[in-house]
Amino acid sequence: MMKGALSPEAAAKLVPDGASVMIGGFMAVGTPERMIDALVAQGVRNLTVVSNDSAMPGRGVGKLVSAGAVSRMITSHIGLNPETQALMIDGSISVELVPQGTLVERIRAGGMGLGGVLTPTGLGTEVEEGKQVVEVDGERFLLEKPLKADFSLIAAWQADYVGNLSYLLTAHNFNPMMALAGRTVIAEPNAIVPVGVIPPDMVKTPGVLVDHLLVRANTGGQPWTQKN
Amino acid sequence: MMKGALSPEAAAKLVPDGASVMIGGFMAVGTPERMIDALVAQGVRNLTVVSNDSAMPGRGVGKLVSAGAVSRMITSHIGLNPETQALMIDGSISVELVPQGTLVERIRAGGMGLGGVLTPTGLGTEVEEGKQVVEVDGERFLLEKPLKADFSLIAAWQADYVGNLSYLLTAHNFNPMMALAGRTVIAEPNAIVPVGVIPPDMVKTPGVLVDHLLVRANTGGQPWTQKN
Amino acid sequence: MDAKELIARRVAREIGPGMLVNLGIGLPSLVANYVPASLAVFFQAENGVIGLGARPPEGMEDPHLTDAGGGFVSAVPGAASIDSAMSFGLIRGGHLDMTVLGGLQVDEQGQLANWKVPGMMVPGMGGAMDLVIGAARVIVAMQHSARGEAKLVRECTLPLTARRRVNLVVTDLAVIEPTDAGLVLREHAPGVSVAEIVAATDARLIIGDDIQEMIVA
Amino acid sequence: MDAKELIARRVAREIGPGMLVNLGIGLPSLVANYVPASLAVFFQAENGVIGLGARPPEGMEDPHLTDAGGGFVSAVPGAASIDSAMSFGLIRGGHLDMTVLGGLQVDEQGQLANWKVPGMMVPGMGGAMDLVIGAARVIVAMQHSARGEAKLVRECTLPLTARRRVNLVVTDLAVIEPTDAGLVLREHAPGVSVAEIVAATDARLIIGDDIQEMIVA
Repeated sequence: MMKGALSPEAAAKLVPDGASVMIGGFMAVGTPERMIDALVAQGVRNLTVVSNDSAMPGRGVGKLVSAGAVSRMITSHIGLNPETQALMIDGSISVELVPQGTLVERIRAGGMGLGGVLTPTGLGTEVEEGKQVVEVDGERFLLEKPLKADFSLIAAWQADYVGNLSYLLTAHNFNPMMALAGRTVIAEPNAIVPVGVIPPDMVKTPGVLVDHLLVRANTGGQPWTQKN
Repeated sequence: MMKGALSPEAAAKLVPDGASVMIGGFMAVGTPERMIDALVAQGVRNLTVVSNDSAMPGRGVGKLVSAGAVSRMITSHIGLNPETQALMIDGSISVELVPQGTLVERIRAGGMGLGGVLTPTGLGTEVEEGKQVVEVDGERFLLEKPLKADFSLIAAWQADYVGNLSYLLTAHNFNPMMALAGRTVIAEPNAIVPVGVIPPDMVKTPGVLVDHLLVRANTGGQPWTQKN
Repeated sequence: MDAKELIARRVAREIGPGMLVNLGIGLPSLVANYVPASLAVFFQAENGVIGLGARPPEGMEDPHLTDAGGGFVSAVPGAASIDSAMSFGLIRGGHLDMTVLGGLQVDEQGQLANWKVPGMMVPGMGGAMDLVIGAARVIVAMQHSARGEAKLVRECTLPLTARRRVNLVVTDLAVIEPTDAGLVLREHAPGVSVAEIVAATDARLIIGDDIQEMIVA
Repeated sequence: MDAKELIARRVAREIGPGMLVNLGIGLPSLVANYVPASLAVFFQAENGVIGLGARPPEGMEDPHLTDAGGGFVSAVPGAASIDSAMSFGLIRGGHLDMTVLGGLQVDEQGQLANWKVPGMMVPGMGGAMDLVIGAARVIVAMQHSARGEAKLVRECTLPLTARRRVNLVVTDLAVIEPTDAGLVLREHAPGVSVAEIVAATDARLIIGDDIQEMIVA
């Protein structure tokens, strides 16, 4: 199904206060920055953010934190954002810390219809607290629950209007898994190319998973006008 | 680490009678046929084969079945191979039938260090028999155990001498997951290209997972001789 | 029009614009022939492609691009290659809009049996159990009877494919919708009477007032 | 040579040919500087690349190719991009030959604490818990003491990263190997006496007869 591209402002309007949003990126590499800017401009509030980390002030998820848009985070690392740490300590943001490999598997499980993740990671640590332990052939594993969200906001390298996405180098990170686990998936590609241009073997997120694309950055959403 | 390429005969010699082997492919598409021919020629016996299906007589896994090399199969489908069906019914091959989506996740879990798979697939059917059911937030899931094997024999499109692999179209199927779950992984690529030629974003199996490559088919393993 | 074509043409009408659809091998695969290109439907083959197209001209087939039955296919513009983990992740995760599967039996609870006849035929479930669990809509496309035996039964005597109630059953005689109340007869095939359908059915059918004649694509 | 360089150079000697190695951010990342190219080691950054290379020349950095600390890197020939699920699948599944991590405390059981100082510093565990669980060999690279406090302790007072016993601890004073019997002192830094090491260590050390001077790469 062909998908028209939205302006960041129009896409941000889809996201109401109080929504849960998965946001791709690793230290803001592979994060949909224009989408985040539009959410900040809109003044969205009370988001639950699922993301690998809270980046740093002024970049990626850090901009949402600074804007006071986030009330809860499910994340593996906030160490490079002193604002998140301060807001967590004063109680303005509640933070659930999850081991990185567990976090990405929980997202995958949510997106792929699995009941949870059985992992040895976190056994015998604070991460185990309150969780079910499942024994398989005498070995113990933590049962970590699947994660889904109202929205997944992801960054990609190329998109076509079917919604197919490719990713570049370390900008993959959480994006392909989050594309599976958001009820509405909004992708901010670096470029949009005609359908048929991305080779099938380069597509890492099939278009059926993507609901909306953000327009190209460099044309402000205006297609080139044919003059001749 | 650079990997030299083995002849099919040398690679087959690594696989002893009684070994467990995962074999990539779906109805013999994406199956390492030269590797299988060498195993048949070697007269290997008593293999446990993990594969999506048993293909058809004369192709892929079907050649091993016809040769009497297989004593046990873990697979999702044997419907297009009457020989496998006959051997199962007369008791020569024991067959564990596994839903396809469960089979590939069990292999992934084995390769990725997870304790098992929690899936709704098979609940309330024969597949549930003898298995643990785990409840997560009031929903029931079957606990399916991880799978590993002594060898994974996989087919790929391009390889480099680091062992990086790319795949073509529907010849991906089980190969990328099996590359994670074999203690020794032998890949039969369609072509071997110099290191650095496969773009990092096209690599779907990183070379660290691959132990051995099969030589190119068309040179019989002899490198071109430089004459001038 | 023969029975299989009738069934395939009727099922095709269930498919809406832009859907992601998986067609089982055999009869269900015929459905693709009757879905207009204008609907921009994407067909998934669970062996690893989204955007399955028609068989290529002779000599242009490629052994790396087949459907789940091993038949040669093409890839439409916008197609994507996927491995089996992604393929079944899409299926199990609820991203597949519809699957069309063959059936051996469907019972009054709308449960499907289609993978095993104990002692006779044990092909294995392949992807069927995942498809029935995961697809948003499950349509069973089958002959109404086989070798004189009704396939719509009170309770499946063959091993179930899943506990889930399927959404619609399309046969060469009728269209039947499993509901909380039971199997509701919705449509009859051209020239087939309600009495003939009831006679060919072991399961109890709920017969509404507004039974239509099947309209086919 | 300063303390960090000493530690990094000593850790580098643990790395064998063709290994897949993950270096934590901070001190551990320095190790890469002392591993000879002839070893053909592949460095993994858990954010998504196998085959991490040096920082590119100024102006040639690319924002889509960074290490786990966000620093610009390059890709060596034969590099592979991986998403986070594959990255941690490799780690958890036992495909990573070695990880080098910083530490806050290591105790007599060889257990590591490195992700949280309750009430003071809560950066989060990031990938550390998976790395300690999954890597074939875990090496802790840390200063022997911090602000006058010993980091090798009888029992960790800080939250553990994992129950698993790490394989080796390399500090600016010593190389220590956790074993069934306890922490065994294997090497002393140049110019550092065993008595000085013992004095700077809270944990009990098993002192062998054959303690060597650290040899660094």
